[in-house]
Amino acid sequence: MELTLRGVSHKVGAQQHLYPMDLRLTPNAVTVLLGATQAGKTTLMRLMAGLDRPSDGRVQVDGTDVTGWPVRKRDVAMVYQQFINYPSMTVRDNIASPLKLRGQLDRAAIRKRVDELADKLHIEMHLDKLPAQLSGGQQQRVALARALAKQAPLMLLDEPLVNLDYKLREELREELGQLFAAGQSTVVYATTEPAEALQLGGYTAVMDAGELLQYGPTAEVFHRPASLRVARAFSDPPMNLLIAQGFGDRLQLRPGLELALPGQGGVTVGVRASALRVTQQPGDLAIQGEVELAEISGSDTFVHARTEVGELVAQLTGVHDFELGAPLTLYLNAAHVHVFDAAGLLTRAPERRGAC
Amino acid sequence: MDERRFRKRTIFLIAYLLFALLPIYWMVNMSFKTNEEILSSFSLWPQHFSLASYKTIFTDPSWYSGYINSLIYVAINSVISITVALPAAYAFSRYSFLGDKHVFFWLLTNRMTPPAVFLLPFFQLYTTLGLMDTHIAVALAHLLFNVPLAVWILEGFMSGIPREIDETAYIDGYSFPRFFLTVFLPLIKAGVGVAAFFCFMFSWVELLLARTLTSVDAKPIVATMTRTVSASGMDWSTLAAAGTLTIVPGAIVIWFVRHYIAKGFAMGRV
Amino acid sequence: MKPINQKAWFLVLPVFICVAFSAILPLMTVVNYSVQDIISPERRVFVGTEWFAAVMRDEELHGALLRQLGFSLAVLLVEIPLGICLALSMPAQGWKASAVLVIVALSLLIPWNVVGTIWQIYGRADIGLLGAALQALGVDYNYTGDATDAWLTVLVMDVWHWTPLVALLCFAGLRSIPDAYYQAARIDGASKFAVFRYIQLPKMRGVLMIAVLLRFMDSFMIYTEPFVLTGGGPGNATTFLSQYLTQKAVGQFDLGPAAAFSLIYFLIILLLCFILYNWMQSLGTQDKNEVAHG
Amino acid sequence: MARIDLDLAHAYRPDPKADSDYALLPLKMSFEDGGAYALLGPSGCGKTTLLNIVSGLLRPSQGTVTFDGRDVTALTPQQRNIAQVFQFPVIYDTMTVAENLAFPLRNRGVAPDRIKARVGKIAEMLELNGQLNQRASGLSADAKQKISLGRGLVREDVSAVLFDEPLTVIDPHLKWQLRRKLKQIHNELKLTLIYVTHDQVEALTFADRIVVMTRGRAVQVGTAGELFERPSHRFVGHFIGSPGMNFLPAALDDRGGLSVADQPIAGLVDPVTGAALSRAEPFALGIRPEYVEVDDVGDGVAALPGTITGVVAQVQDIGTYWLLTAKVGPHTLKARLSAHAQPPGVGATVALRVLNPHTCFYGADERLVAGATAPAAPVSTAAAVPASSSAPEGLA
Repeated sequence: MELTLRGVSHKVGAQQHLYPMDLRLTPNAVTVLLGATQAGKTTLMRLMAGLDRPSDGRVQVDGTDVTGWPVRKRDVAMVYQQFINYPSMTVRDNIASPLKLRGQLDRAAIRKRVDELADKLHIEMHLDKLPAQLSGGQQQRVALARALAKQAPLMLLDEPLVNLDYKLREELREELGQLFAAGQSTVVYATTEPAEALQLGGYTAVMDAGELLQYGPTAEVFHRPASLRVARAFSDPPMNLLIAQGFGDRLQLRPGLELALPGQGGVTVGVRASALRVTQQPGDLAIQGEVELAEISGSDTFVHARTEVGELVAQLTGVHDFELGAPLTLYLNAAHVHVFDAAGLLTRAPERRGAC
Repeated sequence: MDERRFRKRTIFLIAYLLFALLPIYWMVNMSFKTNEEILSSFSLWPQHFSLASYKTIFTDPSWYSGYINSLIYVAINSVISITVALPAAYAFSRYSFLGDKHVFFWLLTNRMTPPAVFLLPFFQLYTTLGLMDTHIAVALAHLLFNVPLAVWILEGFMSGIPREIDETAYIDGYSFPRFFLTVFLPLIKAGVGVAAFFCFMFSWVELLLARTLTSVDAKPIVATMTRTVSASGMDWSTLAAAGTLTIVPGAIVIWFVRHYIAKGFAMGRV
Repeated sequence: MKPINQKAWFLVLPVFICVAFSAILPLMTVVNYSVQDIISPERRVFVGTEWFAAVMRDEELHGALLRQLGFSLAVLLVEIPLGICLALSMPAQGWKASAVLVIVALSLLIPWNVVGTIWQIYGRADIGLLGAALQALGVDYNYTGDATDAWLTVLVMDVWHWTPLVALLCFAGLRSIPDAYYQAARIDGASKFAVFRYIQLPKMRGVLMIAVLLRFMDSFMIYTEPFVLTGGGPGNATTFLSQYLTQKAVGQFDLGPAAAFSLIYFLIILLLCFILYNWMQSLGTQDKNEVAHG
Repeated sequence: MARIDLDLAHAYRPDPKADSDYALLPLKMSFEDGGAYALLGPSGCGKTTLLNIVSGLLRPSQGTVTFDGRDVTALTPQQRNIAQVFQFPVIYDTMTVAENLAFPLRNRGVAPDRIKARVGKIAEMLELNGQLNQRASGLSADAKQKISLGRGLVREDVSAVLFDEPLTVIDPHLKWQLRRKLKQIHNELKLTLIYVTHDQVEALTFADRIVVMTRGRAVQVGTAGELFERPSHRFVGHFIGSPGMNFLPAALDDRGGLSVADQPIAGLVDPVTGAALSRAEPFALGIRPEYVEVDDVGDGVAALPGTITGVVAQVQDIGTYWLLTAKVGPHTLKARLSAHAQPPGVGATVALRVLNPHTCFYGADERLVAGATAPAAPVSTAAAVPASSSAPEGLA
């Protein structure tokens, strides 16, 4: 199934929620809508599903124009943020409801299909309970099972994991990856976390304040962000941005601190937190600073340091303890740096080895 | 400090409960006395217990027909009000449309209009329509007050249900009527119960319209009771018995909706 | 944000028809009567605003209006605070809560004329508990004879009849306060009054508005209870607007002034309702965004 | 400020027998005065119950709670003089920010000028001084949470400040600013802070010492470094770190040779660990993805000591690193490669070095028996004694 948006934009009252955009979703793949809250992810997703009608522009499915169609006629499945199930029905009836309504399968086939899905999502022991009796994670699994039951060509998930526990989120994210890989429908997954986009892989559409900034394979968009805005939207912790002056064959961050990179005039040097290291390697640029705060996130430590070129955040693998105010030298290899021109467009990105 | 405040609160509560129950108790007490005993002696408890007045009510057709008539038009009114109010409340709760605010306010003003204002026009209207002295007349007249109330309460309860449930149902392929009946209604059972309780409450207690629009066939109990007031010599005992019997349906209905009473009164706004 | 959908009008149509049938049609007849002098069914003379002018000048009406306003204000001043105190003293949950709820709500379900009858019996000196008790205490109390006694009895009857509505509304408002607020207040060492003043009252603002709206409107159109208890007497001490209007319309059958007065009465209600409703909406939206993540 | 000692349990039923009757299994623990502690665990693990017992909102069914040696088990939160920040902002709507902050002091009858000074100081610290006269109800969620915190901080004699998942309703991109503010305040005021959360990022960042809990039991208490390097229980290894620790079944043959996932491992286990591992019962080898070294398997390349071979099932580009999922027989093993390394192709067989100073070994009772000889982060002075109850281990 191929979903295409032609010049779609959406205005609610005086407010422009979505600026005109063209987007062709790669069929049968996972597309992640990445952007901060209020970036327009949910609005765009509701237009794709047909829950709302765009102010103008066309929504096409496999070439046919479905812009005005009521959502009942569109064959879509959707999972919401706050685990939406039919409270008055048991888990089994919840999952079976789209199949019963479609009426193609007889009772036994539906029962078999429901049991199969329940096993796949580890909720087979809850089939005869009411959704309210389940935990948050289990309720979301029921909503997922119902969406998968439809085997709709287009499946939409609006930040499905945001209300779950940290560790449960990690497990479900991995399960979702496997479920999408096995399925043959086009999946659209909205999230605010860059890590989720990277882990789900597939394609990523970066959005900011109602604009579609860039669309492409996830690793490609991450490693070669088209502009400063994309880089900012697609990095957690925020990318370090340093003002530099280009003198032909070298970029000067500060008198005495230069990178052997081509560039002319005022540029912005983008350094990802993972590019900064505390161990020196040949050809590195050393930046002196002192520790302001150390944050431990999962298996990494983010060190916030006040340095001679301003505030920097470095990402170190494993758990490290730093005394507040302790002196710290950060090392940077010129090859691992992004460079953006005065207009904020990418002019140079670190070369990439390995499967793209 | 906690005990003293607790005792102060319970004293106030008990005092109010006494204030609320004493008048009712006094009427019930009188309903078991004969007229002679009422007028002759003054006692907190009926000396010789008599069910005479209850017997008269249950045998005299002019009395018990009053109850039946009341129950009939109250039932008709409640059913019509709820069936009509459900779709409208759904529209107000789920969509915004041209003039929705004004219509909602207009409904509210109808609920607040004194029955007296419409006394004359209803009288004229129903005579021309030939509907005078029928249950339908009273039921329709009470619609003016019960429908706005039902819409207001149901809209409050419906707004408590997340809109995503409707969308999920439409996505799954439910048509609106099937969704409304099989998915949505079970979710607002409480709301429907409370709205029915309010419709019952209003039309069961209203006197002015009920008395004016009926004469014989559909005369409700509330009307028959005022008749005894003007009768020669006060038949207190039967009056008290009739009054006690009008409280019974109310008590039963309250018992069924006791969990949602508070929420219902706040029009589901809470 | 609710989506715009004009098709929703089809859902509202049945309500519109029902209420229009029993509201707009009669209103037209009232307007029709209020501008004519109906001498006999055949002869009708257009008199324009004469009836309105007559009604405006009618001294008796002024008296009834003043008594009505006085009564409604007294009702609010007594029932709102009493309702709040009752709500605060009611048990929160368990069987006690259900029992108290049923007893308190009982008076709301008694037909209005039965309420009148109850108090008619209750207040009489010869056969009524209250009458006899007051007489035993040496208070000369006679609600059929003395004007102030009558007015007070009607007020106490209305308080007895409708305070539970205010109490149940406030009770519902209190129920919506999350337990965390009370824990925070205990931790901050707030006194009982401070808890009431800064947590309970602000949270009850929404339902209190509904209570004021309902109680003022309902008391403004009271008819049955005073009619059964005192018949509007002694003299016209307890004749309020509705009773005055009914006497004019059904009693003396002079349709013109009755229709004109009905219109004025309806416009007063419309105005008061508009003011209170908008005030409630502005408070409602303020509460709504606060409770959004409560 | 107070040192809090807990020696208690909390049961749903009066006569608890099995583990499941306990909301909180018997535990003995103490919170140092001025320390920042986190209660970390999945939903329903009893962390909020423990917090409510410390705050006094809940009385434990058995045992005592002492503040600086004084038994406060029966005292109310007010008498224990604690402060609490709740999951959603709890503020007095009709008051301004300044009145909100002054409220606890006014209730204690503190002199007005003293109140003003104190409120000014705390508002400054919370960067609320610009909004002191605004109505509290109109502010954003994170500002309201600061006010809620401020109400605790204004009281000079507050014994401890408790947080019940305070960042739940805060926008994701504002969360780390509030986390940083909490850490700065802790450094300045040296208050005893206890923070409940299910999010390990908040726990590991905010607290000096973290209590990991599951199913009503405090499984381990330690610094972020200890939890990461030496998880004393399989659950802690799984729960801390993203993705969590790999576990592979292992066995020791009578000659002392180690085999992992039925593959004999070249090289000997160091004597200390070897002695601790039992010959008879099966045990498990735990290694974090960050510490698994991946090398190509070539015929010319000698088998490195401590490696097993596996087949690459999946390679994911997580941007800041490569995540490799390898299959070792029926078991899966995750490994992390640096972003600049050249990852092997899917289907290639690779050598996975799982035996190094960071390796841990877990007995059948899922508790750490040996290993992790690498020096963990400097261990701070007072070590809290984790629960060592005899109740049967019923861990999923």
